[in-house]
Amino acid sequence: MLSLMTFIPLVGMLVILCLPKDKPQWVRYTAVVATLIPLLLGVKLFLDYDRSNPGIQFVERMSWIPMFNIEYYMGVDGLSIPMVLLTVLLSFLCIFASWTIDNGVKGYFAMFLFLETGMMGVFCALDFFLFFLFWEVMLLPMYFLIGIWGGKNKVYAAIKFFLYTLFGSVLMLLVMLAMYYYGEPHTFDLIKLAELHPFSGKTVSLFGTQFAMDKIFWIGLFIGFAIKVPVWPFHTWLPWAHVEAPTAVSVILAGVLLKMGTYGILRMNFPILPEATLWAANAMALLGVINILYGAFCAMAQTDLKKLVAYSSVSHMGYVMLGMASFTTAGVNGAVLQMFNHGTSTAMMFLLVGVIYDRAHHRWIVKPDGTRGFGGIASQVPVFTGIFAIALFASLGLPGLSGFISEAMVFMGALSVPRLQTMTVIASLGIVLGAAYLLWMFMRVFLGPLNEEYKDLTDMNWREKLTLAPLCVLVIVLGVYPQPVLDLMSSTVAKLLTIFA
Amino acid sequence: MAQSCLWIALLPFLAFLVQVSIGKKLPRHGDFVSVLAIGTSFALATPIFINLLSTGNLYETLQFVWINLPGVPSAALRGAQDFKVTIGVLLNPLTAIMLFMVTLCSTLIHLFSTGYMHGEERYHLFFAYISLFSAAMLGLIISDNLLTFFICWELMGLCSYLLIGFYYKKPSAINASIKAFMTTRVGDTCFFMGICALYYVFGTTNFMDMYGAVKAGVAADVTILGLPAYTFIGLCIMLGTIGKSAQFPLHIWLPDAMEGPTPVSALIHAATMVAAGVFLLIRTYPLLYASHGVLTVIAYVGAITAFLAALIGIVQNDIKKVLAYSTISQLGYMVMGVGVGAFGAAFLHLLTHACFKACLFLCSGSVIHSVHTQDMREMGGLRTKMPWTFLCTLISTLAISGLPFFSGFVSKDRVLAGALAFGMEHPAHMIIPILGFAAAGVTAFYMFRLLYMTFFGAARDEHKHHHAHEQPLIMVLPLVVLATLSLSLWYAGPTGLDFVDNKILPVTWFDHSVEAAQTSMSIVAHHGSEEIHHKAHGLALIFSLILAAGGILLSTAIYLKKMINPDKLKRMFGPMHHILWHKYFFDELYVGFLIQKVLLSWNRMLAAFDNRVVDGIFVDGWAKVTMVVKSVVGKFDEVVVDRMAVDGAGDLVAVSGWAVRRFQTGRVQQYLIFSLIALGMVYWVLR
Amino acid sequence: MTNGMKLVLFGAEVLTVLCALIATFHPNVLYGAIALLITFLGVAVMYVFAGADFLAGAQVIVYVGGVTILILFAIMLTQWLYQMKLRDVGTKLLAPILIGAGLFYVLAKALLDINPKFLSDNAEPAQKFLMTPKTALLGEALLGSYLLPFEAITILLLGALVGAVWIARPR
Amino acid sequence: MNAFMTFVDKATGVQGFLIVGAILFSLGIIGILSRKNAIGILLGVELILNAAGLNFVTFSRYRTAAIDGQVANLFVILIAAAEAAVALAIILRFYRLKQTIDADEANLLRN
Amino acid sequence: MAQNVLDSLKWFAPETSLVAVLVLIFLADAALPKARSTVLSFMLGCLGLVAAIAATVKLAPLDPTLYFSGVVAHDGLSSFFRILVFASGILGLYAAYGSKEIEEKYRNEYAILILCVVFGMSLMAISTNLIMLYIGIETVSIVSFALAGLNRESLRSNEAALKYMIYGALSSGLMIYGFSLLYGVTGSLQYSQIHTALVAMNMAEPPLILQMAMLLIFGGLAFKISAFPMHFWTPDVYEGAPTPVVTFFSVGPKAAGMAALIRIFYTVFASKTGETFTVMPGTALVHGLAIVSALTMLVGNFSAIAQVSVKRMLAYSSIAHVGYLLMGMVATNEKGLVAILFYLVVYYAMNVGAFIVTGLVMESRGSDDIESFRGVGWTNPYLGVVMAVFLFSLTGIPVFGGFVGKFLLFGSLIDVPGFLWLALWGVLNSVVSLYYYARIVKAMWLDKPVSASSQPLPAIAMTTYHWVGLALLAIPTVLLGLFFSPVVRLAKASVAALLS
Repeated sequence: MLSLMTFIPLVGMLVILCLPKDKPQWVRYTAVVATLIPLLLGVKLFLDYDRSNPGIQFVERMSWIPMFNIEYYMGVDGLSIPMVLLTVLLSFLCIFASWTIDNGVKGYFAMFLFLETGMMGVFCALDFFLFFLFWEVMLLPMYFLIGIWGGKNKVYAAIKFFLYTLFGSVLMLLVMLAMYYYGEPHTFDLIKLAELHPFSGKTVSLFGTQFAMDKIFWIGLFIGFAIKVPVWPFHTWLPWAHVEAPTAVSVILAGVLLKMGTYGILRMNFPILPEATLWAANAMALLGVINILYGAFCAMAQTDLKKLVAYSSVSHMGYVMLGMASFTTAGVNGAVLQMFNHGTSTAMMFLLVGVIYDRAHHRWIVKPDGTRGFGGIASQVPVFTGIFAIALFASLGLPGLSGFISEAMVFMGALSVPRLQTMTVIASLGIVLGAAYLLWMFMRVFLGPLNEEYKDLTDMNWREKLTLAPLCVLVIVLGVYPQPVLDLMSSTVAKLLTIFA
Repeated sequence: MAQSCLWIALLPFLAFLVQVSIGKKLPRHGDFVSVLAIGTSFALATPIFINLLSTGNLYETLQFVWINLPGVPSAALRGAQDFKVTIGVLLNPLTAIMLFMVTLCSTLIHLFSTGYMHGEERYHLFFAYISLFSAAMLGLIISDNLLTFFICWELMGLCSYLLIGFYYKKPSAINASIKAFMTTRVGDTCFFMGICALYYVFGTTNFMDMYGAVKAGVAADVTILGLPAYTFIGLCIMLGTIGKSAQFPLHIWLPDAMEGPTPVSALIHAATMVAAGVFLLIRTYPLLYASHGVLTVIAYVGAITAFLAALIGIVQNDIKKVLAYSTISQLGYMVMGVGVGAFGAAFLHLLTHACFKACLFLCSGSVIHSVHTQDMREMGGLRTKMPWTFLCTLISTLAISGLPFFSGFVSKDRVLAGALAFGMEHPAHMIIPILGFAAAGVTAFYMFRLLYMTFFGAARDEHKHHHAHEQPLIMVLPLVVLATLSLSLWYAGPTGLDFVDNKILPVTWFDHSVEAAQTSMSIVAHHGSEEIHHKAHGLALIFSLILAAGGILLSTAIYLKKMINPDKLKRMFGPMHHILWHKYFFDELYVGFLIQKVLLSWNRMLAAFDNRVVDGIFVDGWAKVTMVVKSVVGKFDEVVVDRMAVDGAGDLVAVSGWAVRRFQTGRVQQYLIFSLIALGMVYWVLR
Repeated sequence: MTNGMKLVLFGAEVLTVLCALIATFHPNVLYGAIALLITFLGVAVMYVFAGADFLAGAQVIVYVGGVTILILFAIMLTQWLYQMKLRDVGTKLLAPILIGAGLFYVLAKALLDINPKFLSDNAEPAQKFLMTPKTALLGEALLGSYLLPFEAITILLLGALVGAVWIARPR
Repeated sequence: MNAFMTFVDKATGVQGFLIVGAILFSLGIIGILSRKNAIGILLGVELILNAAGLNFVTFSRYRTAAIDGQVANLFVILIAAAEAAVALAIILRFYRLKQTIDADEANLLRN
Repeated sequence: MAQNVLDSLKWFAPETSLVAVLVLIFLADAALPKARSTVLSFMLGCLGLVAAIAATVKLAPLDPTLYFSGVVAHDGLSSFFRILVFASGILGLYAAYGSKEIEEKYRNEYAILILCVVFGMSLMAISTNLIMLYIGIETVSIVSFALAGLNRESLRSNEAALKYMIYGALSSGLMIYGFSLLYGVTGSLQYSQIHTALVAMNMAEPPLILQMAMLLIFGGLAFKISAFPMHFWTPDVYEGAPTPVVTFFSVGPKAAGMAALIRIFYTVFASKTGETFTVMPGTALVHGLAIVSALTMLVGNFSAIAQVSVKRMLAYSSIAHVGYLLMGMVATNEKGLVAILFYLVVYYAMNVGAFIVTGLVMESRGSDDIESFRGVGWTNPYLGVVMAVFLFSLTGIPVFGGFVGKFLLFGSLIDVPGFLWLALWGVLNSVVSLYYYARIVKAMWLDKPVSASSQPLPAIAMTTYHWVGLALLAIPTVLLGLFFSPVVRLAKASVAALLS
């Protein structure tokens, strides 16, 4: 089933490539079908998933390149299944958000479906080689999606994104190779590696000095993932990529791609290199706190809506880092939940920014020349305002909406760890700042006297409403009752935590 | 009954959903939905209250598992064990009383709003918001744990934000709304940290479990950030209260919150939400009590707030602002009451204050609705035009001033007595009761100032006066009900002075309930000796009466009889007036300095840092890598260095281009020379 | 070897080196080419003393008779037909001489330093080898152990010929 | 006189041969690197090949007393001839196209 | 003796078929009118090469043998590289006959020269004797000079030939002088005997003369594979020579050079111990290779960044790839050898593909500048896609063969003590390489087909001939990224002889 979910978009891509050029509508509907099937399968996955089993489920495993012990090994556990569900959902919705793309329709949707394959693969792969393959596969469509269909500085953004991520992934490649060759037995099987912890206590020589092997591996992997998260100071690709990417791509970027970083850390660094993880936990938490505050401060200074949302992602991913570094039930579960919740709420934000961009063709809160950008548009677009408010409040962690639960769990977990208490208290400043920049933005964009330029602004159409509705529902429902998602992950997280407790 | 509690909270929430989704299309924009919902809630709350009155005690709980996550059972770290959050209903006497009071006030204010807000744009949304607010407030009251308590607390904050900014086209309104949200958010965040710490220390956020744990002295030796855990939690909770109940130094948002529609001011910013902070202190009292130092701090915060806010009240001309400062001041009383251990008194004051302050706000609303201004200097002589309103205002003013026969007398005296007793026991803290008494006098002064300026004297603005008229029944009725409730009759007999069992001002039903609640909360006993308390009660009664009378007389002399010219006074106390007029410069400090100067420039700096330095090093740092390489290969080139800072990508090309041009000259013999030299160098290095 | 023979050989060596110097440094390429011719002859003499009689002949025929003539021909062709100057002017000699000197220093050090199992002149196999006429030996080797290189070089010559003709042939 | 004969003794021995080879080699290198005239460069190449050939012959005589070295030299001579042919063809073509045989003038292709 | 020669001829069948075809082409050239003979020569050339491959496969090694008195070897390595060089010949012919740069009238000569070079490359790959190797190398070099100058009316082509010739002459001079020194030290020209002699010497401190010999020999081989520091000719020659010739140069001689390097390195200077090799103790040979490898990558990648001409950029990139290949040498283990062999296979497909596309763009738009690539993806989507595949593969991004190649190379080095830094260095370099490969992709896809002066650029003219050829190159480029074990197994089998 996982393979189906992964490769049906690829099939869709091939179909699209074969479609005639002058039938964009066919292309779009093909894309809908190619993402709908994985979504439906995702629902089935959600229903069939055995929540009490902490191990890998829906395993698909066969030998692929026996010479190197490389397997085609797919499966989901509690860490990956929320991400898988998020991926299929957002991919499906993004097809609709991309409906208005009208140049290079074929290429766009083909790339988009290819991207979905990559994302699905990353979350399902349990063989390091396979994982790496999918990880890199995502890079190419992303590069083109940003570079071709992006905004004004698209090329710079695309190349920056590409360079950054490639830099991260080559480090990962080295670690992967090292794990294979230094590990006994030689294997890429992540599950087996997690069971054996073959690297603790060994050393590796680099530049004539002996280093603890697991720490070197940990750092290498971490940098690779941190670039994706993005952890300060590897974050500077993110505002560019987000701002320049087309709406749907921003959604995927923020909603799914960022999570791959933290997912990777949970999937690899934690179980495979537990001692190094403990060693680095404080640093990780510190980076998380820096992310939270730094992102928030930077967001506050932005005058571009999308950039603001982009920086808010930096801030929100900091919570994930903090939660993970706590090794507590609440903290780690909260981190995974935050990955999911941020996926939905930030996706909403980006979709909404896209909606307004489609109409106004700019996103300035304050125009670069200092004049007022948007202003007082609430009266013109009440539905848009309402939905935006939901997204915004979810994003700032208003209780009753999904963001709160995960943030609360992260903080509850982090404060339960004496060594992190100071940092946690400092991080709590992020809650205040989060509210500050979001509300300030809301005020400047939506409230106050109407800027006469926008008196003809039209409210959202049905397509846009329907795109956002599922996310809205998710944000509210999970804010009230998060247990369904928590159930998916909790047993796996508990198993993960046994290593550290 | 616990289940009906659930419905009490749920009904307004359903009304909210209805209103927000289809409210606009309903007849009358659906206001009846909200009114019916809250009315039904009131109807449900009444039997519970009656039950309490008849039995004197009430204890019921209802629990659901909300979040349940397996952890590592054997973990040494507390946080790594199972994580389980139960939510539910805690119905004890405090709950019952609050439920009754809140539903009552809410119902009345809903009713009032149907008249006051009539014809407004976004009428349905107004009702949606106050329904949501009611739901949140009621949810908060019935919460049996701090987490849902906090959720409701924040939702109220949201409603407050939405309602203050209800007139969203008015810049002052939206500014006020953000200010309110952000200021309370600061407190909320601290409160939330407290909850996290509480969870860390006790492994639960449930009130009853917490009471038990505190009693057992669980984790009394744990420290957080170097503070004893109890103290840390206590301080956090206190900060939450300071934010929500607009206590010094986070009080600045409440006066601005008056930008919202007046019923909102009455409901949220006077009667209920702001009192939630006090309710929080009451709910967590056992914990605060266990961390001794915190209570004293709380007492100081309350006393200072009560006094300072009252002083500002003197100089305000906006009728609602005066009331806002008076609210802050009165909340200060309650907080002080909790701080000095007069737990019951504070709670009683919460109730009485809710009634008379709601009444005052509604009266002011009625006036504003009638004269279309909030400036008292443009009012005057409305006594005749609006007799009912005047009467109700009078009653509530007398109540707030703490005169006999009125409810304020009963509760305020108890608070002051508690404070005095505290002061007598700990003479070092005598300043607390002194501030309290001073505030009582000032309160009487500015409230009567308000009364005189609004209703007495000659009309200052003929036009407005001419148009003034009494409001329709739907608006007057709530006034009357609330005014009635401000009589002492309901609490301690018609006069409020009743000497039974050697106790002054007993409120039989209330005292019984509170005692029962105290028992269930495992509050051991109040401290200090019986004798001091008794003595303090007597003294407080006398002092407060004298001070109130003094205040009223002074006010009468200045504003009614015009014996003293207020302008002259203003000049006399010039600097003082200046300070008061600028509200001690808090706004300037926070907004003007902290936010605009410090925070924003910090942000801009960081953003610039992000653009220049971080980018410069890590992306465009390729250029630097090449620089290093280049300096090994060839000689340094200043032009390139200069350009490097500008744009790394271009520089990379420039640098490598430079290097390549340097060697790839197109002359084959030079290539050979380079090759042979390099070959030699490789050999040299390896030799 | 008699002293006279030695002196002849030594003279040939000196001549070789001197002419090589001229061939390298003389600004006029024509003189350089002629000096190179003499160098080749000197080397051929040395071959004779090293017992490579056939090679000495081959050297004379191929180098002197072939290569050098080809070079001279090219020089003449370009000079007389197109009136171009033969003198190298403004050659930059510093770096090449430094490199060459360095190389020579290292090589000389290496070559003088070796302590291999060199055969002395008087050793029996050396004398025997020196005295044997090499033509037959070479013929045997070329048709025996070195058959393949011998055949393969024809392909080289074929390719070089085709290429040279193709490039040099006027349109 | 005696000293001179000792020197001649040495110079006509194996070391003399090798040093002459080394000199030719170095001079060839210098020639290739310094000559502007493309034909001059060719002279350097021939010197180098001769140096190598001389080495082969010397080693064949003094090291192995076997024919291998001479065979190698035979091939070197043949290859030198082939190389010279192609080189001259290229140089002549260059001369025809550019009216010069100055190797420095071949700088069309560069960065 | 005669029997011996006949025996040997059996092993020499692939080359023999080449020679036969060479003769046939000569005859055809002489007998037929130009128009017909050129087609025939192409067919014959391809046929001969295919036959040679078939013969190689047929002969696929059972036991390693030396034949022709031991000057050449028949073993896995020779079979593998023979197939590679023959394939490079086919690619060279293919590229030329689809290109307008090699005019109709040159083509017979072109085919002859290519076949000569292939013959020489094959000798390089199989030789186990210094003389044999020298002849092989010189065959390749001398004929290559002519090939570079094939376009005799073009000054650029001629200049390329001139530079190539001068550079090559000096390099081969260095090498043959080095051979003579090695001969002097060991007294033999035969690899195995040299090895024995070296082992017998048992030097803790190798004599200076041996070091010089190694240095000079390396200089000559480095020229052939265009490794630092003998790489300078590469960009100029690649830019000036006709594109099909460059296409051929960029793969064939490199493979042959690597073969020669591997053979010399592993059979002469190294002894096998277990899974790894011990390189002559006391020499810094491996460290030297490591430094050369690192510098080659550096020079190749960083120079490529600044290029405007795509051919030139690809020239530098090919230098960088040699740097990667040398990492496998540094590893001195079986993994390293396998990685080199595998990488060469992938490199063939992707590099030839990139050059062919570049040639097509150059023909249609008149220049090989990056600007000429603007919007190729939009005018010719197919071309854009395959070029992107080649370039991403060259970068080393997964699902493409280039990634697996790098994966194997880095993998071979990762557990070699003391050389982890080289792996790190290689990894960093491959990031840098993205920078310039992506520029082409950017121009093709992210820019519209209008020139800088907003003139619309024409579509690239291409025929089914190119379509099929590029597909045949692109498919393996992708497939090798997904299912690489067959080739890896082949490579393993090929190096088995060196290990036994």
